Amino acid sequence: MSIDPQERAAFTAEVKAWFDDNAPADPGFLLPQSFMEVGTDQQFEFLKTWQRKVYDAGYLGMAWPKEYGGHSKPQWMQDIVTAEMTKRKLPFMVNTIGLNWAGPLILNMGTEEQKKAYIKGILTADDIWCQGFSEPDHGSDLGNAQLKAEKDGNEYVLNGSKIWTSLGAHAKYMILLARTDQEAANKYAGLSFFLIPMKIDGIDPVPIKKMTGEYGFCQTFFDDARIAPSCLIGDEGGGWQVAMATLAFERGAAGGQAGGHSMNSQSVHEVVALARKVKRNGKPAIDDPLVRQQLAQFVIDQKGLHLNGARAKHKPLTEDRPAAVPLMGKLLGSEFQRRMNEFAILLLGQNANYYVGDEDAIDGGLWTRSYLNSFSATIGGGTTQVQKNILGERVLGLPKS
Amino acid sequence: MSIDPQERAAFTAEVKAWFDDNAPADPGFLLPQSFMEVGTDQQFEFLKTWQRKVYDAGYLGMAWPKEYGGHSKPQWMQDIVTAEMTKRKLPFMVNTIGLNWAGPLILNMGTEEQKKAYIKGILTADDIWCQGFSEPDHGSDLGNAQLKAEKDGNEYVLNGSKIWTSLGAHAKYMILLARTDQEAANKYAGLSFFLIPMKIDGIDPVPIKKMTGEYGFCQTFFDDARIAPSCLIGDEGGGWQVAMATLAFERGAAGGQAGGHSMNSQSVHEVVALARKVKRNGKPAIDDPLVRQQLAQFVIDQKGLHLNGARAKHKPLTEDRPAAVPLMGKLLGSEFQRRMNEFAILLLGQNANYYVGDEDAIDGGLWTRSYLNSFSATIGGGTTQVQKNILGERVLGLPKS
Amino acid sequence: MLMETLANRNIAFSDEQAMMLDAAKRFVADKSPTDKVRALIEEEAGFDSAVWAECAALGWTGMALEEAYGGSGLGFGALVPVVEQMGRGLMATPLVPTVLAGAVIQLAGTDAQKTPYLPKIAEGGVATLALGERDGGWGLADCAASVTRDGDTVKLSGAKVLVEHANIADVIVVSVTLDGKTALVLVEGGELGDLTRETVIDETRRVFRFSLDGISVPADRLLDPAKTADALRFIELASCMLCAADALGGADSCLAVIVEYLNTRKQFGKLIGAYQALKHPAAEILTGIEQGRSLLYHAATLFDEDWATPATEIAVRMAKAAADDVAIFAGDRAIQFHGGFGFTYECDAQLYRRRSIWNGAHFGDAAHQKEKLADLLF
Amino acid sequence: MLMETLANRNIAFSDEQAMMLDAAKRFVADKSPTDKVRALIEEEAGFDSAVWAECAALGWTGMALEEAYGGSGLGFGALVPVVEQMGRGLMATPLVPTVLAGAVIQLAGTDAQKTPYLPKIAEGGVATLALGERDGGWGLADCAASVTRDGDTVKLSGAKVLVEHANIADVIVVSVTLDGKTALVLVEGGELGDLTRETVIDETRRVFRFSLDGISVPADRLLDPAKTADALRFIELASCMLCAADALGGADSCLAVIVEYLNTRKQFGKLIGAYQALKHPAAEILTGIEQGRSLLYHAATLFDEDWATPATEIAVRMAKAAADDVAIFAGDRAIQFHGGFGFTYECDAQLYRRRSIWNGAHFGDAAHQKEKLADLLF
Repeated sequence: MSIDPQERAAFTAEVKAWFDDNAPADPGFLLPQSFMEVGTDQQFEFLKTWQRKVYDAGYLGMAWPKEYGGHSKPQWMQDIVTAEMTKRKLPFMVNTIGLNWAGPLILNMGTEEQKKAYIKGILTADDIWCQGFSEPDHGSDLGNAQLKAEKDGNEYVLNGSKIWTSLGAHAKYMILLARTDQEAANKYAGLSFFLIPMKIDGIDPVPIKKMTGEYGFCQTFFDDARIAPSCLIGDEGGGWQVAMATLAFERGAAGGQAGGHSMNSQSVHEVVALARKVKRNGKPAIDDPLVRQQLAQFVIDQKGLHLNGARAKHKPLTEDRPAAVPLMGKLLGSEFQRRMNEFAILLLGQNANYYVGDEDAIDGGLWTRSYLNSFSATIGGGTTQVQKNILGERVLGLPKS
Repeated sequence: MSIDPQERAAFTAEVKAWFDDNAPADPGFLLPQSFMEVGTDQQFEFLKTWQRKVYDAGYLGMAWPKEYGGHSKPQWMQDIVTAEMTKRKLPFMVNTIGLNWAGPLILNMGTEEQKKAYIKGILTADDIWCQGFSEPDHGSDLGNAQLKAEKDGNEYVLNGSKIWTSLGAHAKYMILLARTDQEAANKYAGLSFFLIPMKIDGIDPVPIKKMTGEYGFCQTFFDDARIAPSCLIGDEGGGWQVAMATLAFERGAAGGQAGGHSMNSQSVHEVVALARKVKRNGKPAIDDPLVRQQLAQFVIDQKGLHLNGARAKHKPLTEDRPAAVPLMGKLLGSEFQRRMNEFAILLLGQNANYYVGDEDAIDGGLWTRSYLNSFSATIGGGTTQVQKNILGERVLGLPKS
Repeated sequence: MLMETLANRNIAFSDEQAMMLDAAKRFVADKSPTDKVRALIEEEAGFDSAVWAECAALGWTGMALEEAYGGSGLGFGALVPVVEQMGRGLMATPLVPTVLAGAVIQLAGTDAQKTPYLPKIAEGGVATLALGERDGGWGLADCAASVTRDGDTVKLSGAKVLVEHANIADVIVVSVTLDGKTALVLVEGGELGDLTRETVIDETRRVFRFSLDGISVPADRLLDPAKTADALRFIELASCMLCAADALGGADSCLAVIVEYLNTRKQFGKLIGAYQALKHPAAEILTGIEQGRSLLYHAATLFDEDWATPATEIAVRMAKAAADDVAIFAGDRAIQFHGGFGFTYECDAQLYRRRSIWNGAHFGDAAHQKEKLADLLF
Repeated sequence: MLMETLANRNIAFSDEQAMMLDAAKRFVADKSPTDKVRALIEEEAGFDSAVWAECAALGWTGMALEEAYGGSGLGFGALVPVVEQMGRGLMATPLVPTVLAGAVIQLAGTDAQKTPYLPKIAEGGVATLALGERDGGWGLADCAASVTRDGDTVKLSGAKVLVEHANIADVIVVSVTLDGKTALVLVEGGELGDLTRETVIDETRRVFRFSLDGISVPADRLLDPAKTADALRFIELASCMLCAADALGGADSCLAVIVEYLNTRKQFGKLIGAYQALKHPAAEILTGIEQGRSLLYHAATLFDEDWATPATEIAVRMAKAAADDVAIFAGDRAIQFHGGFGFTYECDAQLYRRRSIWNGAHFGDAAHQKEKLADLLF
């Protein structure tokens, strides 16, 4: 795909100008860094307004079809917008599940009615989506989902519970993995995938207090909640395939298709800035050889993470183990964030005692909160330990644990 | 046991004086640091002569009975001698298996004939002992030993092989764990323990070249070797119990009973001395903050190792987990040596390229050799990985892997 | 110093200390179960004053005080097993700041100062230290807060932060600069102005900042200037030792929480404790705690022989470094190994991880201790 | 510099390079199976001259040389995949010192120097660098060896160590001090006196020390003094990059050796690869290699854009640091995971661990690279 450089430059300039003018001011409270961390209505409303503003400017869902609410523009334009938002660390697009999971899924597999019903609301953030995959007793074992969807007359009746439903209390819809067949030949074959409304009787999202002291997730209880058969997407019994496809959207070509970044992770340059600001033994921490050594390592780690994707574009450079780079990104990225934020806490010295809410907390307590939140990625979506199994087994061919 | 301080002081002075006068001079070649590393006849003869000299001076087997070759003196005297040898890093007592395993076993469980036949030769180093426990296919799984000892008329016939027989080529005797009953109810019940001669037909110790490039172990092949029934110690079928008792001698109260230290491990102060001697960025390595930090950690580690035993003497300080300190010593000590020697290699800088035998190798190449040899302890006697299982299962009560 | 350090394997532990350890273990288990800890977090006071009175009755506040002042003269090191148990139970009391303040007044106070304050402490009055400053590192000297003489009084100015239990302390030992040197001055609770409760990572703590501006106290509230350097050094070492005790106690119950979960939770059909990816780090936490306790009780032994020697400083810093390292590791792994549950406030893992941040950030983290050790040893 | 560094994600890899990589992979697999590596260790020459001739025929010795001198002008970075494959196969050849010497002569030599030496190198003549000194660190300046002018000749004195293949080199680039500055001078193989073969940890190497005393060469053998600083910098960065390539190749086959054993060996009734205590470190080695390769090919890309920029230095040092770390870890774990067999000379684990010591100890270990990186970045 060749893009006219002039057109590209002109569009980039336009985007930069728009963000120069429209980037939101500091709201005066510590914003969340991802959709999993939205703990207050104040944060939610701020983020929703911001997504709407970006959409209204024509900068979200640019490559999605016009007839459903998109703009039918080329993907490269959206990518420029997304990159600019990421670079500026602007607030993320709060309807993350909608934009990255539900939306691509519906556009890919949904009926015309579903596309018409759901896509625009995803983009405008009027219709917030959440996901119902994990269950309390089967953390890393997604295929073992036990929430029941039993046929009763013309409806499915849902019973059980889902956990880690981010934005559960704000969501209008959920993508749900549920068990329609208790006796299926294997655990995967009994699963089906649904697009369900949240605001109906028998569905109750209960906020979970995170170890950060904030909210952001729910446990969602289902007690004889009844949904229409049209909520099914894909075949009954084909839910595992739909779920895997949905996860693949996030990682694959469709990932970020809708645009708008979904997370503001810490970058090593921010830790370096912190090390310049704080002192160790009376001198800027950045002058401490131990700190320098560790920071250099983090630069190497972050650079390596970024370069893996660039290398993977050259087939001869990954052909020995083509699955390695795609399968290791989550492990390395999440552990990198955990370790780097943990180190940042040490840089704070005595000030590490202060936490979010204290006027003396450096950067508002961001570093400690980021460290604690970093576990959402080292645990969620398959723990670090499971990721290492996957690499050992699928990439290296070692026997199952 | 109260010892007269004056008597103790007088004896200590006598010992110091003797070692001042008799400590062997540098032989001009790099000595091994344990009996597992004796690679040349030159090294062996030097060590044997040294053990004999210590014995002749009355400083070995001091607490063992006079009638078998000992000196029937109090154990505290032997302990003073041993401590002095260790402190001076004098060459170790080469007949290590005899002094620490076979000797205590024979004194504890042997017949009068066996005591008369074996003990004195152990002390004089005239009769070198080796051990036949591990087998090539069952590294960490001692109870699974498969070497056969089959009754044939009045004799046992041995077939199979043992591995890691240190000093195998020099040994006159071996303590052997062999399978006398193929059909026993469980794998342990089929094992018996023997004291066997090495210099008979059908026993062939073949030296194994170690990754250091040196020798020190054999694989010992048994091909219809015939031994007398009097070689049995303990009951037929009771070999596992005898083996466990033998291992316990080494660790327990009888350990070091015979005296003479058996290994010259590296101490952190020697690494500190190395760091003073070598340069990093043109300055003594000891001035480098990263080196200092790491060395401080090693001091903490070594100190902790030493203090664990001192703490274990106070029951209230270990009563929550009394098995922890005894079970973790091997793991921590062996990994400490590996890590510290590995770090020492880094300290060598460009000179790390030189190895034992090169005139420019710092300390004769000791550090790299020590690092490589350190794996004998992280692997032998239950690998580090097995040790962690043991701690997790036996001390913490976690389920089996 | 290195060879002496390596040679010294002294750990003394008397029957009396063993009884104290045992009593503390039972007391803390009884009075500070986790649900109680969580309930106290929600309360403004942050601790249970009835339990605190019992602590005093058990003699803990007076352990390091001389008998003349109502103490038992057992020595400061004797507090180690008590504080270790409190760490185990995440128990909130004003014990640590109180005994530190008491010991400092005993060390560097005049008789006129000891007589009123120390017996009160022995009886369970709360005392504390005001050392922290807004821009402060871990060094106790070079305070921006200061006093100036004004006849028979001294006028304080500046501000102090991270002062535990300042709201209820009878007496506060405040570090200030006087004529270019660091001084310690006693301020009574009633003399303080407004206090602001600080939001700290360890929610079991009650910590305050306040301004010193406008406070004047009699000049004889200054601790003996000749003994101030000693007192500051004592504070640093004694605090490090008690931080290490608290951290190791916390790490120990954190390990218990991990083991409990690993023996309960199943994934992919097996108890998760059977997986070496969890079992082996648990074993590493175990060995870290065990080594740490050996170093800690060695430090306590040397501290009671003579707290002021370099050997004691070395032993204390080793214990602090080892304790911080294992407490941080244990807390971090506890969160991870609890999976999704570990991510919730409800899981106890966070309590231990937060406490390990607190202990690490007080009086120098592990890297800082190792730097100091290197200077002492090499 | 930090922001620029983080933003640059450039990896270029041409079809030509891909072909070269593929050819090298097959060639090395064919010519350097492990039994061949072990057989060569026992031989005095240490490498197979027929294989070396084939390397030259494949164009490897001329890849970084201009076409005018018989090279292909592909650029120095193009050597990276070749050297990586050689590391994989633990292949012994004089390639690395030869191409380094060639590139240095091309960079800082006069026409009169390039003309005789470079075409020979392109054809497979051996060249090498004599940089090491007995008391030497990793810095290439400040040589104790020196030259003094004596009319049209220069007289050398001092000694050099760790010179690869000095016994067969046609030409040796020797670092010396001249008038207080570092200079590079060309010495021909026939001009050397006695050579002593050194005993080095990586037994696949052939390395020598020799005295320079008594050697005189024409003064026009000095490389251009105006370009010497550049040449030294080039040597350091190019060497680091090739060390990284070799180390990563070695780590990669070390991982293959580990995986092979973990899929073969049983203990306690299970294939040992099923144990997470072995599987997870294997996965960590994998990710270390993968990240390292990304950094390496980025470095190679920048090197061929302009080797002399700070961005290239940063990229090269990152690759070297990452490569050393993973190669050391892989070799160390390979020994451990092979159990008793790992302790034997027969097990290939030691070959990789020894090589990782060599690579680490050349031109600065990982910690040294990170120090330099910090200075460049922060």
